[in-house]
Amino acid sequence: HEEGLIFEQGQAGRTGVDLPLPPAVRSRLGGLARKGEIGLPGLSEPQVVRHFVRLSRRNYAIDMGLYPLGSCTMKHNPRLNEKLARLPGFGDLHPMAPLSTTQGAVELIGTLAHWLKTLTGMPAVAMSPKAGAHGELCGLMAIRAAHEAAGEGATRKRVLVPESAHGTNPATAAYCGFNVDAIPATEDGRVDLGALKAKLGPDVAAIMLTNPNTCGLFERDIREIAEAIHSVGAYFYCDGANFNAIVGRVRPGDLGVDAMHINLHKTFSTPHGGGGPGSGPVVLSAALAPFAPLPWIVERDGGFELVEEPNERGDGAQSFGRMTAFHGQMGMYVRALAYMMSHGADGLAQAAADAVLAANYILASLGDVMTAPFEGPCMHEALFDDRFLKDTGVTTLDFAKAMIDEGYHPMTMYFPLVVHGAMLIEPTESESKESLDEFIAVMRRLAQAAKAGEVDRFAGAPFYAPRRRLDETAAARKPVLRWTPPAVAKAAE
Amino acid sequence: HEEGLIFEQGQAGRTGVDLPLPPAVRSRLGGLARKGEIGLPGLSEPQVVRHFVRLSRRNYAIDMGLYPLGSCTMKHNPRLNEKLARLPGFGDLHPMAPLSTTQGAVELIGTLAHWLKTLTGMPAVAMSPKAGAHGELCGLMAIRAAHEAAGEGATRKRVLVPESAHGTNPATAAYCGFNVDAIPATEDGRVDLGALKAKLGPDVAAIMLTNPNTCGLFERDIREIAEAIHSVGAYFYCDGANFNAIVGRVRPGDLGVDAMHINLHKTFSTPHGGGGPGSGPVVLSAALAPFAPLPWIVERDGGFELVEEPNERGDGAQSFGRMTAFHGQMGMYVRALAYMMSHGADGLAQAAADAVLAANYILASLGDVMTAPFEGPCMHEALFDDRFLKDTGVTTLDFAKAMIDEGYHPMTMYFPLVVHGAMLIEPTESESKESLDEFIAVMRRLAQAAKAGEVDRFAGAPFYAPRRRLDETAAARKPVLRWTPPAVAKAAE
Amino acid sequence: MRYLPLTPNDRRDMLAVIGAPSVDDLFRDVPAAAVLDRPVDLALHAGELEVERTIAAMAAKNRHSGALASFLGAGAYRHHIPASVDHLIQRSEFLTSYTPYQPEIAQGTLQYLFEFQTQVALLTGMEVANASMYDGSTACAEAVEMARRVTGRKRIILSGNLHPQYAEVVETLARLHDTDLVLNAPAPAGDEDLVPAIDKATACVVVQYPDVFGHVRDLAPIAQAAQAAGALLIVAVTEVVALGALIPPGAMGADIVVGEGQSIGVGLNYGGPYLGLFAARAKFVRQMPGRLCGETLDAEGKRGYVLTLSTREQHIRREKATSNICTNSGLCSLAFTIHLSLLGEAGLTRLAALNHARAVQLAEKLEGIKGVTLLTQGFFNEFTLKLDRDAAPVVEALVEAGVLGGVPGGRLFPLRHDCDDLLVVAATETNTDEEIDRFAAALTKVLA
Amino acid sequence: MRYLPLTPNDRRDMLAVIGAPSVDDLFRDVPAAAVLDRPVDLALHAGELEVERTIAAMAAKNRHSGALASFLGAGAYRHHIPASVDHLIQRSEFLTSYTPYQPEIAQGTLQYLFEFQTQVALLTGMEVANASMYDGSTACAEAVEMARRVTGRKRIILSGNLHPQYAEVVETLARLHDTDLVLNAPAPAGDEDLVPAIDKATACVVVQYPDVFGHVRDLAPIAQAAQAAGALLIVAVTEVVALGALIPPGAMGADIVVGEGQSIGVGLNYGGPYLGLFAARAKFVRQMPGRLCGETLDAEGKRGYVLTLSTREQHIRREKATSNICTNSGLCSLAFTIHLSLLGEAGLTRLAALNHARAVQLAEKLEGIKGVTLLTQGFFNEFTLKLDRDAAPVVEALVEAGVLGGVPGGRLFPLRHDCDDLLVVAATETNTDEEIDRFAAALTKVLA
Repeated sequence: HEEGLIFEQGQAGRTGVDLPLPPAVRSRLGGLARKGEIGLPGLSEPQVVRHFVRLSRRNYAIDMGLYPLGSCTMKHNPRLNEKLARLPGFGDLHPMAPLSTTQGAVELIGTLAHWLKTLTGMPAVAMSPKAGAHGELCGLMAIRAAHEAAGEGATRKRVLVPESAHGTNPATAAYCGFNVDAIPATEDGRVDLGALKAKLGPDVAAIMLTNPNTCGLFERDIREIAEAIHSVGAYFYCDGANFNAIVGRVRPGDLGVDAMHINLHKTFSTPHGGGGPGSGPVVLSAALAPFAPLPWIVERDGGFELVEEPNERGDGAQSFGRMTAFHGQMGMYVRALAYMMSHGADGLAQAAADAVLAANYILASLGDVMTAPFEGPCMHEALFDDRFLKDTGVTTLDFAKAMIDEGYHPMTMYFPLVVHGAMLIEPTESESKESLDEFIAVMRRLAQAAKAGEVDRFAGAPFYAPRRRLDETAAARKPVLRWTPPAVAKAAE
Repeated sequence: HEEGLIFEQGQAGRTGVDLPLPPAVRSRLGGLARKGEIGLPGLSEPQVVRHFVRLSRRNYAIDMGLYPLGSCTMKHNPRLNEKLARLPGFGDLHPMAPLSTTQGAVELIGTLAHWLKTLTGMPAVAMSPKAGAHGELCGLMAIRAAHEAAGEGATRKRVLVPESAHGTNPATAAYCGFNVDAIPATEDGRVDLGALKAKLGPDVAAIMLTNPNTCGLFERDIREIAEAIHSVGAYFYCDGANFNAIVGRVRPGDLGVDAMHINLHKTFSTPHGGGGPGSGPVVLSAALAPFAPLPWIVERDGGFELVEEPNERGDGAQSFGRMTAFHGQMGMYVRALAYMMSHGADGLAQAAADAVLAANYILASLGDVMTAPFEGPCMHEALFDDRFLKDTGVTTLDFAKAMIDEGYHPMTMYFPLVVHGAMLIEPTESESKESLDEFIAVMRRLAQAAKAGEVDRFAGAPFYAPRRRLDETAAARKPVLRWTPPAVAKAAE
Repeated sequence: MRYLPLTPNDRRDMLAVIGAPSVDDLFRDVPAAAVLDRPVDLALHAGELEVERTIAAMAAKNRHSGALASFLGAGAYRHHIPASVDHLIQRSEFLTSYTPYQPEIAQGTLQYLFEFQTQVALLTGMEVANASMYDGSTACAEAVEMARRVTGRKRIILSGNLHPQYAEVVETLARLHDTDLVLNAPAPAGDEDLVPAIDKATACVVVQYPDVFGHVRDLAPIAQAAQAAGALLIVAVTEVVALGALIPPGAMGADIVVGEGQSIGVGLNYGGPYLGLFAARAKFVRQMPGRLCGETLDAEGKRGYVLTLSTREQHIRREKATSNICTNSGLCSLAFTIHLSLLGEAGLTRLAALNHARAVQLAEKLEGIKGVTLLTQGFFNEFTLKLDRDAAPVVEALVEAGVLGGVPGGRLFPLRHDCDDLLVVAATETNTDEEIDRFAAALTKVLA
Repeated sequence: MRYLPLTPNDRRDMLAVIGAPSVDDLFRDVPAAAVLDRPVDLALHAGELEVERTIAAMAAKNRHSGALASFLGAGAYRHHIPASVDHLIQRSEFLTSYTPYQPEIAQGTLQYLFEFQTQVALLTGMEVANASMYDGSTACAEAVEMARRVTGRKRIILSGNLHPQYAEVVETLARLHDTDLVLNAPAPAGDEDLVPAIDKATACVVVQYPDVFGHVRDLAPIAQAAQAAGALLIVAVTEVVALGALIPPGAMGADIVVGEGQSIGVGLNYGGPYLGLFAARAKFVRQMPGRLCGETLDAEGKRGYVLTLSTREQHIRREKATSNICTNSGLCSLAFTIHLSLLGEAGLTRLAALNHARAVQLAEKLEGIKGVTLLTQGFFNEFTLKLDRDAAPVVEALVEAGVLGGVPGGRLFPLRHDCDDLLVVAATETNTDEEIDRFAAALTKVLA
């Protein structure tokens, strides 16, 4: 069965909801009543349910198997968190309801903020960013506001970003009006401290650094980097995408970080949902805290207050503004807090340890058949390059697609850019040893097959997926971004 | 990936729940504290979730596609019903809670009872039977009690059951201490009224008849049958498995029925759940009502009362007893009532009409490539026999298994027994015309392939299922009904 | 209407293919007088919002266990069920599938049934278990019928401390046959001796463990006496969590163990759907009621599962079947299997220890109250208090204080009055210190 | 701990394979002084029951919309969401999957994104739509940035009746660039004229439809003026259900339409997660922010879907990207797609008609109350009342009567005080006759 689009299943007059007839009233639509049809298809409830159940079965998911996407932290998503986020007290709460009726919500946001600050060793947190990239923007805007407040807004225009950074880092810096200056990596996959120092100057606004970095390595010189950055009056923005590796064991505040976003959908397991929603609160140093966006949570008299606008107490007076309507990702806050409380201080540290252990186990177990670009232990992700595929005719992409036929989602590939044909594997702490061993065995078999010259198995992969390889070039060349009724489409030809 | 048993994934000390340490108390287990291990495996939550998600993906389900199981009524299961059954006011309600705290539950049972009585045109209903077969037992026990009350318990030992009856009917009659006497069918698939009359006598306790019957046909002589049965002082038990065909359009009470169970999991769509739970309330005529099992719902003073034991008002004085602890399938009641209220009197009648229409559409559309044993329109299921497979080397079983490879669940086969190689197809009212057309096209192709001699395609089927055909004979010869630790299993050899 | 995909156009086109002038024509075999000419006298169709409002209003009239401090047991127990259980059983592939008669596309259901059977066998200490019955009470009645088949005898001895509604169900079914039913009087103090009644005519003895008053007792002497007489010992367990702390009935010689599985994964549900457990000695397997799932191989030699020994069942054997049960408690057995998989050995034993500890704490609080005597000395998570007055009004008074304080003896045994002053009280892991204190304070006040 | 599968034995065995003496050794690159030697000062791990108790206690402190009669809108609307929506989005395959970068095993996600894009384009009357943004306010700010890119101009004109928090978000981002931002004063009476301000330096005009006070206005004159000046018209829709009843912005000449999709499928959630809608003319597609899903063929010629035009996106284009957005509102867009599929043409138009009728009924009840003036004459499901006093304390007083009676102007525009006597009131299909009567009676009493 090939499942058509809902538009191809529709029939006029059919519907999947029953609504009462509207009471007869005098229409007051100001003369703007819609005239033509919208063009939406009519389906019954059984059809809609079956359509989406069938579609879902064409997806891979963490609930189905290991999801070794480096940097994405695909870990177990507890259903307790889903249940709690749906409590009417949160799910059915209006963002503009009188604050007297939303005290529990404010308490929850405040409690989560307390956990985030304590885990990072930072004095403040901006809760409202909607995702990691939004958090990056928040951090850089706070940095920009701080420089402006110091009268240096016009001169500090350069942001240092390592070559290996997530694409969001340079995109964010540019979006924020900064010039991006790339820092090269050393042979051992870390920021070149010498090169970094050589780039410092009074026009530097900040550095954006991921730690553990995107090679899966901890930046050993992190404190020297922070010191050097601070010595020229610039700020240290840390990309928190990899916080999962160190949560509960290392506090970014102790490393000299000024701002760091936390992907609640990575470290604290709010589900990725096929691409979102996420949540990206940003912890801030004392220097940056006054510039945080509104709304704010303030702990006062043993309780929590929500500050939506600058108030007479001075809260928010220096805030750089507002990043989103309302109060941020409440639904994600509930899930993240439930996750944190379930693990506790001890469990989060254990989770980080297990994540790092699992990655190193993979690195060690595959070291003889695949090639790792760097020496020494990794943090929570194991990085390989494509040297082991040299002269086999198999590319990193082919190798990744062949994993699909073995029942796995591919690893992150061609990232970080500093490693040729990179393959970045993040098993997370959610996998059992049995699961890791099964994965390792499959990867070994694939590596051996590639070396044995079984090119067809790779070049044509996947063979056993809902679709064979899709023509992405054709999709981009003449984009078809929506369904059009056949008659209209034909007429347009 | 081959998903092992949970026992093969366990490790000592691991658990998927976190429970606090019990407070230290003096044990008062009466010296019977467990000594050895139970032998349960230890799994973490991520493992358990993934295990059952993976298992689920090896099932077919109505949410995935048409489920043409005749007599089983696999129709759409609305999620609203699931949501309502889980309201804490029902889901978290204790059966022995003081009745002052469960008034809403009694009201719901009473409301459902009112709907059932109104739809069937019967004056009473016994709510507690747990499934259809349990309902049959309830009905026959009421009949037995009525005969006993009339002093004829010892003499009325014979129950007439048509050859085409569901297996539960003779099993129930036997379980209830009756002797089963089969009635033959006519050429046109109905009870032979003449043969029936010839079997009547003072020793007959009841007839058990399904209507529409298991050939998917309405018993035209139903009122004559009822009259004949009543004329010898026996009762008419109607198997309500096929009530879906007539609900809202025909009331069994108008046909002379004395007792009929209603499968809430068929006509009123409480989900089958892979084999249960069901619910089988039994509507009763005035003659049988006094003998119904407790507990009872009594409408009194505009409200509903729950009668758990014979009371001073005389409720339950002649009750034949109790069929189950507590009050029956509350969770199913909520779902069924939500289903009924959603459809309403108009929607239920339309559902029956659509179910019958869909079955006749299949019967008409496949009549030229498959063979139907009986003339004329069917009710909500279309019956075929295996004459069209004659000399093809393909059996009904092969044909059914080949449907799996086309993405369908097989139809009911080899039932009813009165038709050779029977194939009983019940599409229900939940299928769209597009879905029916797709199914019809597949069935046509299969019938043509069988006639074209493509035997291998059938004999080996299914090829594209989680498993090929399973060896049921071996399973029954030396039953392995549980997992045994490999060491123990080996020692036992 | 949202559930009906056919449009008026579809219906017209389909009738044309059929060659029928109208849908009414398809009902031509129905006697004309019996065809309704208008909808029955019930409400017309309604939207989700309206249906939800009506039914939620009924739910809101109930005072559910989570809204009060609940100490109710007597055959149904409130336990915390992990959120993942309810999530998983609602997967379309489990919730909306049929009985796994087509094993090639039902391995999901079949494999968990095999796991379920294994879990039940392990818990009860028995060799084999079936794929579920309706609930504990009907499983108990089926066990008695099975004992009758196995022994060919007609004497059935029921402990007086068997849950009285279980006893009623057994009695109701037993009346269908020529039966010699011996139902002992309740022994709230736990001093019942069943051994003397067992004789060569006895088919079975049915004992509850822990019993309805909460007592635990060593079953080995009864088992020995029964087996010496050629009778079977049937043990009924209404609180299956107890088997995480107690010696299993199988280890004490039970021949059949039945149980109510509701405590693990299923929830209270005002009494249903629940989950009947049924385990027995392997030698009786062909006499067992209900479905059985067995391991086998497919045509390619891969391990798989099928429903087996169906020659015991009604759809094959018709009037020769071992019971008439067809639909069972499939989805409840899945909930049980998932919850018990989450618990595992470590979790279940801790859960059981926690339940026992809570009950001990509660007993220690309550037994000191004036007017209260604790009758149960050895117990798991439930015990019986003798009050200085009728317990039913005490329970009603406790509700006012926010406490569901137990099941009065008069609710369990309404037709005899020697139990009216008894109160059967249970505690589980869901009860907090505060709730226990609240109960003790409220009971003190009510009895003062 | 329930979420961590590794056992102490596993950890030991894995370390042996790695050749490391301890897990701490794997952290050897971390400066020693920064490694914590004990857990941070937070609670230790806790079971489900404990976590649920704590968090449910917080939830219970809120008075949610279902517990009162709610007439709150102002950018977030309470609608009934069919139960199947929440069921379907929780399927593991949707909930726990990643962004569909591997299309062969993500066709489920990709196909619904394609359906979503089509739905959004149809609703807004635009040619193309993206695969979602964070919410309406950020989508609005992204639209302004896009207009700047498309036109190369720096003047941004914001209607004074744009939701003030949307305006704040636009302003906050605009400050990053050399911008000439014109923010009009609110016009609660709906008499704002934007045309005169549009000039050749204007990049875009941003108008809300219906606006924050509920007014609907013909956008065609503004569109014509903008396009004549080479500027873009951006239309923000905060109540997307309105598009079931009103002429779509695309039909009136909008260049970009952004919206908040929360009303369909998503729910209130105290403000998030929500769903940003973003639609535009096809000619701007390569300037659009966010993900796009496109149709293509696979190697066997079968139709399939992929993320496309990713050369606009940060993971490919880095500092040259059209925005920095990465994670978006995937699961919310699924909820929207499902709910709107259920509604369909017939359902959405009926739903919109029902909302409008409810609002008209409410307006007719309220406008007769002494001290109340209805400012909004043409509206969809929301309108503004001018009271004879400060609205905030009135709202607090209404809560006492069980009514969430609207959003006070002072909550929306806290820094100016000319809106303090305004009350923005919405009605939807969830409001009953009784609730409308309750509101009218309570407001009459409070204002008496």
